[in-house]
Amino acid sequence: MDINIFTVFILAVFVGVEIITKVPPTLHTPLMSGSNAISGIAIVGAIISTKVGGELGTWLGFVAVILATVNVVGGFMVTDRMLKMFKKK
Amino acid sequence: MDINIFTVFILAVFVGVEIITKVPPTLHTPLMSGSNAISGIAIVGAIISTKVGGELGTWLGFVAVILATVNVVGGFMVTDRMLKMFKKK
Amino acid sequence: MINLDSILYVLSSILFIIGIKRLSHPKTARSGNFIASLGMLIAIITTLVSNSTVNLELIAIGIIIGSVIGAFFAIRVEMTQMPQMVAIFNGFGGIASALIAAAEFLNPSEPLLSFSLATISLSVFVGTLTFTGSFIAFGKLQGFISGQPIVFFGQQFLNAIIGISILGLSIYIVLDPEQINIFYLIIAASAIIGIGLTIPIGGADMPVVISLLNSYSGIAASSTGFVLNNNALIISGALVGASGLILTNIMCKGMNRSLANVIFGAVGLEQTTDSGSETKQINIKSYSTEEAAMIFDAAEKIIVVPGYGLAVAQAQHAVREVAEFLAKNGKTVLYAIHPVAGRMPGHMNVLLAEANIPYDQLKDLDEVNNEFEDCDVALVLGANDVVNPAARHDSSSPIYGMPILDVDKSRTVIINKRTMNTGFAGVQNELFGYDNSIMVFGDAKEMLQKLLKDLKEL
Amino acid sequence: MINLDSILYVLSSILFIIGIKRLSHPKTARSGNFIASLGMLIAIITTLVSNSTVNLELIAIGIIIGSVIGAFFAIRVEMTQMPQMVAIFNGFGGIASALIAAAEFLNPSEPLLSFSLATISLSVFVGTLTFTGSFIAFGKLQGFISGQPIVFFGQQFLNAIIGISILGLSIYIVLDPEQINIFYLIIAASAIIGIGLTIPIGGADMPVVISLLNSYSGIAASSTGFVLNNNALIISGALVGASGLILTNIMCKGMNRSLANVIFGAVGLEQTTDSGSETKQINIKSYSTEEAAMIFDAAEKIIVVPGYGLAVAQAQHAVREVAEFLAKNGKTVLYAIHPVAGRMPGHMNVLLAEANIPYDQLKDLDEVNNEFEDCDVALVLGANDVVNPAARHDSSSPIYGMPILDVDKSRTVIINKRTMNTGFAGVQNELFGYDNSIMVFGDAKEMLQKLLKDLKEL
Amino acid sequence: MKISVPRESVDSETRVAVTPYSVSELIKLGYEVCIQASAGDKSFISDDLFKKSGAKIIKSSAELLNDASIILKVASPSLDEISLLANKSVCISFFQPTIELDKVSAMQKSNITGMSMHLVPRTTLAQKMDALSSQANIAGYKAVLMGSTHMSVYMPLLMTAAGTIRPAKVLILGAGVAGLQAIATAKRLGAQVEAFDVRPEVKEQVESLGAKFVEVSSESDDGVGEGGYAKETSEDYKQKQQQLIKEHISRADMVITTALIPGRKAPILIGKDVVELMKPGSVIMDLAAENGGNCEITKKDELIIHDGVIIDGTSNVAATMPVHASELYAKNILALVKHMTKEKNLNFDMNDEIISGSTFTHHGSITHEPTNNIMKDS
Amino acid sequence: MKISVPRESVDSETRVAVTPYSVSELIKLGYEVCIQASAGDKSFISDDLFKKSGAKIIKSSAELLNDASIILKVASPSLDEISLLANKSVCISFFQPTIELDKVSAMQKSNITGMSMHLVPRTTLAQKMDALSSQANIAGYKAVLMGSTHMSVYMPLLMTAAGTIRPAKVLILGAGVAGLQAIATAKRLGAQVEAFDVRPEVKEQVESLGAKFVEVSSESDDGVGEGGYAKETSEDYKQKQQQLIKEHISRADMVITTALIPGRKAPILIGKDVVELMKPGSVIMDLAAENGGNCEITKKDELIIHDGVIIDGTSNVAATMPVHASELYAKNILALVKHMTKEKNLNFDMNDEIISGSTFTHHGSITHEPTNNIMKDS
Ligand SMILES: NC(=O)c1ccc[n+]([C@@H]2O[C@H](COP(=O)([O-])OP(=O)(O)OC[C@H]3O[C@@H](n4cnc5c(N)ncnc54)[C@H](OP(=O)(O)O)[C@@H]3O)[C@@H](O)[C@H]2O)c1
Ligand SMILES: NC(=O)c1ccc[n+]([C@@H]2O[C@H](COP(=O)([O-])OP(=O)(O)OC[C@H]3O[C@@H](n4cnc5c(N)ncnc54)[C@H](OP(=O)(O)O)[C@@H]3O)[C@@H](O)[C@H]2O)c1
Ligand SMILES: NC(=O)c1ccc[n+]([C@@H]2O[C@H](COP(=O)([O-])OP(=O)(O)OC[C@H]3O[C@@H](n4cnc5c(N)ncnc54)[C@H](O)[C@@H]3O)[C@@H](O)[C@H]2O)c1
Ligand SMILES: NC(=O)c1ccc[n+]([C@@H]2O[C@H](COP(=O)([O-])OP(=O)(O)OC[C@H]3O[C@@H](n4cnc5c(N)ncnc54)[C@H](O)[C@@H]3O)[C@@H](O)[C@H]2O)c1
Repeated sequence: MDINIFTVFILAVFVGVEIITKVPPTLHTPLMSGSNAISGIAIVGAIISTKVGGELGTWLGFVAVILATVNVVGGFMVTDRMLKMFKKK
Repeated sequence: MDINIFTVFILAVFVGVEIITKVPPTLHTPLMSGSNAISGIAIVGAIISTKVGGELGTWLGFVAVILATVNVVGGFMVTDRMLKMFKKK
Repeated sequence: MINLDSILYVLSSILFIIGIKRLSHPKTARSGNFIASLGMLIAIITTLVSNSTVNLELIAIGIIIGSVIGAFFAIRVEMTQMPQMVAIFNGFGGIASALIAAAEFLNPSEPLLSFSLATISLSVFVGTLTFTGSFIAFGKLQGFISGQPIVFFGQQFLNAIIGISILGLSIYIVLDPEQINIFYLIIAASAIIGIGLTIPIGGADMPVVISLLNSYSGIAASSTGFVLNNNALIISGALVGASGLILTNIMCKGMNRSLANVIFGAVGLEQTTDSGSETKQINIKSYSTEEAAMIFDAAEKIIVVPGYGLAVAQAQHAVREVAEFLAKNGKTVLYAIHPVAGRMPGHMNVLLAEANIPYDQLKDLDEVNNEFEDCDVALVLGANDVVNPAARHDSSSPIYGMPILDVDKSRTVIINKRTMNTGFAGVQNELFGYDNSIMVFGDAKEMLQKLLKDLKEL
Repeated sequence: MINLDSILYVLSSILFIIGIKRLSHPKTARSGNFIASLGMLIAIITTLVSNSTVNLELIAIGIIIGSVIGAFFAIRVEMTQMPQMVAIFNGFGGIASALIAAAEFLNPSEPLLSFSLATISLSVFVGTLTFTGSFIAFGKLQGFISGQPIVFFGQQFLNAIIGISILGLSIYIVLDPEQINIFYLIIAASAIIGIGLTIPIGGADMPVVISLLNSYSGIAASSTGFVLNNNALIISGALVGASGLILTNIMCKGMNRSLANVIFGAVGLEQTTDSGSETKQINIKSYSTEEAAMIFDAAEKIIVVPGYGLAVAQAQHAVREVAEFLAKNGKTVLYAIHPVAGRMPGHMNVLLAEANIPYDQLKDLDEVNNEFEDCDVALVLGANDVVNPAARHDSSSPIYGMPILDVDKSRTVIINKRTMNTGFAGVQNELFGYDNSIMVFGDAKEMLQKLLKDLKEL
Repeated sequence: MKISVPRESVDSETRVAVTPYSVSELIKLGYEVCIQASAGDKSFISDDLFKKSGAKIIKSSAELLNDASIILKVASPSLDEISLLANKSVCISFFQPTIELDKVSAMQKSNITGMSMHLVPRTTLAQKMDALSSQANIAGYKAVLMGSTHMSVYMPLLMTAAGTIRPAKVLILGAGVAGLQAIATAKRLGAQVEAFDVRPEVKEQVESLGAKFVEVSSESDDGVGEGGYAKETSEDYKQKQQQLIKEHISRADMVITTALIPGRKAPILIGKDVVELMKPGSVIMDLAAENGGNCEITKKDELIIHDGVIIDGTSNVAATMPVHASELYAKNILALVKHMTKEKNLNFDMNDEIISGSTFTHHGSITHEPTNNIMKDS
Repeated sequence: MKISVPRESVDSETRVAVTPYSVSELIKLGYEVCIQASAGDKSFISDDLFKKSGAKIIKSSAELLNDASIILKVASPSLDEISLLANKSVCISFFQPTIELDKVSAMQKSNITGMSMHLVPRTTLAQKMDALSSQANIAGYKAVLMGSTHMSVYMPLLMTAAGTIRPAKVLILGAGVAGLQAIATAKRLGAQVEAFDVRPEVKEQVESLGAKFVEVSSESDDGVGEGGYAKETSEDYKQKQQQLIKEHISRADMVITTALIPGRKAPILIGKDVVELMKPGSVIMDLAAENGGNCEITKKDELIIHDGVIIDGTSNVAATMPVHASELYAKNILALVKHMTKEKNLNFDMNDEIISGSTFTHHGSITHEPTNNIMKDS
């Protein structure tokens, strides 16, 4: 493994830590939900793993794609619904 | 150039942007001075460039080492003095 | 030299960063969510384009199925059930990471190095834990499982044992990757620990747990990124992992608990304070001003009930400042003046007049008592006897028969006093133990000043 | 696989991040500076150890010389001269980057790729610009050069021309690296533009400029990092570049100016407002409440001078809140009551009593007038005639002979009123144009509320 | 059942025991209400207004009283009035049974139930009927206004073109209901207010109104005997306290004394010698004048100037604010009558704490212990 | 040079033109100060105190006045006093030259320089000498206290066990110095205060004290004639205004009128009919009683009850607060004398705006135009 990949990780952690300072309580849930959708980035891995040689790997990848997609699509949509409601009020 | 080096740069910029949110006016100058000392990191480059083959490069590197050291040493010391004064008050 | 897909991955990471940042400000939140989803789209397209050997058909089917399921639930779920929905989605994300790592383990594209094996174990462990934990959270919120904390003797010890076992098994796997059974054992143990860590936590704390699990799923994604040597996964996973942890911390602080308290379970039990009185013990909930501020934030109609304690604290100006701030934010604020509040006739009038509180905001008992029913928050400041419901129904009470302010009829009653001591009449006040009552202890002036600060920081 | 020096570089970057973060909080600032210097030490040692072929002797000599010079100046410089010292240090840092890039260009360790050539040009450009710009800043602050903005016709145009030429020359160099003269031309042009961008800026704005140049030297270091393919330089440079820009922005906001305004020169001219009066024109300085808040932050003794405008604004409670906040922060706060302030005898007393301001803080003219001399800030709120120095010396003034509050004797006078209109006596007030006077326009109540907010946010 | 309200016979009594509002409420309770002609005049309530609210206006006292079940009054009934009252009737007024012994005997003999608003127990439930509080509150408020009218100086701090006026110093002795309201009112006017009371728990209440409580501070302990054995003897402490109060009195521009204990002689808080220490032009408002005064020099219902000090002995201060005084008193009385009424009928239950507590004669016997004791002694 | 201060001859005048402080200052200016025995008594300043400050106490008026260069008084000098004054002496007091024509003549004939505190120009520089302001301020303050003592209701809002007391409504007519201070004082006591004045610029000042300014709101324009030609005739507007004020008066618990213009008959602001609209028990404090009163019924220095409304015509309200009234007046006088003094000598410079403005007779001629005009007319 390249050292830079590690550097990248560390810096990303710092960005993650610094990025959030104050969040009004009303936004706690939407923010959680939104970043949950982002954690659906696993879909990228899922897509890649469908190419993994064996059958088993491919099928696992397939299931992972479905689940990750649920996470991504559902996550962003639910977040948007929450925030819409928020606006109305 | 590796893409990761570029990623690293981008992430570092983000960290730099996020790291500072609110600074009380009294700390403006010390913070500026302190981060100026950090920009003396050029000393690392200066050290490396003393090994650059030719005479000219080495001498340029030597001058760079001196100047960067002034920046680093002077910078940190002056910052500390400012902050000490700050404390007393 | 610089390949396009890497740049696009970095771009999507940047969009995630911007998205999360905007999500944490009310005005920009919706656009933040949109930007983040854009980042996701870019990441997916980049992956599809740059990995020519993937099974496109299968992926298309998977994405369609996933999208339909995700969209269906996202649209149909009721507002009140959103937290559990998020929990489920999060569980899916976590298990997806675990599956990818498993796939890589079971069908490695190239011989696995120790480092990869270690990260695979981590992915599987965290991903599975997230999955089961999220489902317990979902169950608790949805009512499938009791919302009460499930606690038993030696629970923490058991969790520790399982955790250590997983560590041991992971080391084993790294050293001997052929032991598939061990691998399955890791999965099973991770699933169990996910459950074990979640069940002791009460329903009220679930949002914090979900946030924590969300952070975990980020970690899972990031470690999967190490397995696949993919920057997009590493950065985004790290982002979510780190920011999720911070958010969890903020949420904990909002509830005046430490993160450790949540992680290591057995929280969520309501604080029980000895009333110090002879007869009855009442269970009270003690809140911080931050929490109180949040309750005010959600309220529309607020009735302030001043009592002798407000005068003792000389908090008349402080209460005006708070009330003015709330009114400026569009809330209705009234003052309910009990005829014998304080220690002399008209004590509260003198006090509030000094702070220049307009006469038309002051309501006497008759005017105000049926206002409590549609009142969101009754803020009782250093009053005690005049809001004691025993006066209405407990004929043995020395204050039985005195007309009181019916604060208990409002949605939430926030009571500020310094201690659990009694008032002038020397009787304990059962109101403090009511379900809709919340105590905020402290000197009235100091408490109001803190409250104002917290209200402004919301 | 993972080499130690890279880890150490990352470690030093982390220390820099922590250092900067701590530097931005008063309590942790000193430790932050220490942590950052530790990071620097680690980076230097790592470099020395991992680059076995460097000229250790030369480096040792260089470091010793540099340390002595740096330490000497750091210790000997007077407190008031620190900003210019920082400017010089910063210039040295910038030129060091430029020299390194130049060394790489003149004696490349391996054949230079276009990318390297581009980054070398960038390093040289930014580094040199920082150097000359910093020296101009130093000169202005030290008084070697006039602190007045030096502006001439077509200045911006000239700067643009030079900038574009540098870009052109850089492209030329990338395409044809053999053209050493072009390289020298870039250096010369960069030096000139550094001067060109700095001279039009007034002495008062120099801190902002230094902060900006500091950010530039970070960029120079970072691009040098790309030249040398060194993570430590890239990360730290980017950090300083980005955070420096943010700091510059914060400083600009504090002075109510935009960054563009500073970068593109010709700022620093004092705002001139037409007094609207018949005879004299007075130049006033109009400040925001944020700036006023900073002035209060540095003050120890504050005298509040209320006038009729305070009553009109009904700002009695607001002024008490501000005064209480200041007093809580350890400052001395007094109220100076002029005998005829307001529109009836005792008007101010009635007003301030309503806000419960303790009698012992109210001083009448005789008691307070010699207090102004050692007063840091006199805060004049909606008073006008009673602080008009013309009453002391201008025998033609209709108020000549009336005793006034000598607010002009205090270090700074902050005057709040809504407009430049006159007071009861209908005469313009020369105080507003005094050097130590600052106007903060707006309704007294609103202004005080904003001020309180800003004070709390400091 | 008939409730009768005679015109007050004492000339200085401006109050009346009912108002149009309370009349209509009493009627709702099932009573017939009769009011003597011009009973409300001094409280600016005309007979017409009473009539409109449903009362019957009766001219003659005899006609009014002889068949009344309940008689409502402010001041205690005169012997003449008592002689007109019917057997078993209930008469409610401000009555001081331990002092007005002859009237007690008369009522006892005529088998009249005598109730006094002075005796209403000060329990939570009885607060509505606490006429002592409602009237003392007026007294405290009004005392400040009257006193400040007597004063030859401003109350508040004023900084004017003709010089700075220092705020007046007002000292309140006795911080019961009247004292607390006096504190609040003097504070409102901008004076520097201090107060003292023998009950130490009152300190917090005084401070809750923003005034200073006068007390021997531990700093003034002379510094001697710090070893622990210095705990002051109670006598020593009291003397110091006396001294301290004397000092504060002599510096005050106005002193308001409120230590009035119904049925007993008021304690002397300000001796003649202390009055003579005071500045000429300063004022003493003695709210205990009714029972002899807290100041040695006070004469009931007289304005005395002694050595330049103005001493106001107005005894019935509440009566100077008849509209609100009557309104509040009538509400107190109404609450008491309501309490004694069950299903449109008088339910005089001597087991009830409030009723028995307020009663001093009932069924021909004296039910008030202290009065009984005094009667026996004499 | 000798400054003499006679004892005030008007019995109700409690003030005195000097205080021990001002005496010592006058002496510093180079004057000899003589004070008639017991001149300060009513302001609680004993002859002893005056003596200590350096004044000479003189018993006989003749001895005091016949060689005095400056005579300081509060009320205008009586004809007897004038007859005792020396040629060319300067006499300062509250003098209404347009009304007290006989005294003006006497002074003119005796070649006495007459100065009136009423005439001190209201310029910035003269603020220190502005006795009108310092005394009007007391009047405004005291009027509220006296009025509230007359009132039979509370001023503030009070929510008590015996019911809620609504705050009193106080209306101030004329918001000059006295009116503004009255507003402030009534506000302090917790009343709902409204004010009216003919000068529109006063609105801001009234509001700066937290009170409401009574004015015809544009909303009450009946809605007719919105086309633009609806601009109300001044007459129409005035009538509406009159009507509005009438309504406000009839609702008020206390009205304080302050439209007193020195030297002229006070305008009638409250007619008899309007008084009769008022609630019984309400109060009118007429601060213009001196010059006839702003209320039609007012009688100078009498307390009248008309149709249940109490009308207080106390004319010299400032005199009811002698200590501070004298202190402030003495400071005003001192400032004026200081202004007229140069190098320890009287420097009567008729080119000085303040001096000439305040003077009505000088060197045997009448220097006050309005007085001159009236003299000529009669
Ligand atoms: N209005 C009258 O005329 C009058 C006259 C005499 C008696 N009373 C009686 O007084 C009572 C009045 O009722 P109330 O509800 O106003 O008062 P209360 O029942 O006496 O209760 C006051 C409460 O305020 C709290 N407190 C005291 N200081 C405080 C501070 N600095 N900050 C926050 N809280 C503080 C006390 O609790 P902690 O100690 O725990 O803080 C206390 O329980 C009634 O029982 C009434 O009958 C009234
Ligand atoms: N005290 C007395 O007895 C008495 C009586 C009569 C006259 N006077 C005279 O009144 C004057 C008193 O002096 P002063 O300095 O108190 O008042 P001033 O000279 O009248 O000045 C008041 C200033 O307040 C400003 N202002 C008005 N409303 C404001 C608001 N809402 N927020 C902020 N500023 C506001 C006005 O400027 P903008 O309009 O620009 O905001 C005005 O210049 C003297 O000339 C005195 O002689 C006094
Ligand atoms: N239960 C209730 O709700 C209720 C209602 C009204 C009053 N109260 C209480 O009743 C008590 C008496 O009130 P009150 O107004 O009738 O009092 P009061 O008129 O009987 O006496 C006035 C005050 O004078 C004080 N005093 C007596 N002798 C004194 C001395 N020598 N020096 C100084 N002070 C002296 C007393 O302590 C009292 O505070 C108070 O505690 C009051 O709070 C209770
Ligand atoms: N230069 C100074 O510093 C200074 C000092 C004191 C007073 N003044 C000014 O002098 C002016 C007069 O003050 P004053 O107290 O002597 O006033 P005043 O006693 O002469 O009159 C009192 C008020 O009554 C008002 N008034 C007259 N007729 C009225 C009517 N028909 N209806 C309603 N209101 C009526 C007047 O406008 C005035 O405001 C004020 O503007 C005051 O601010 C200035």
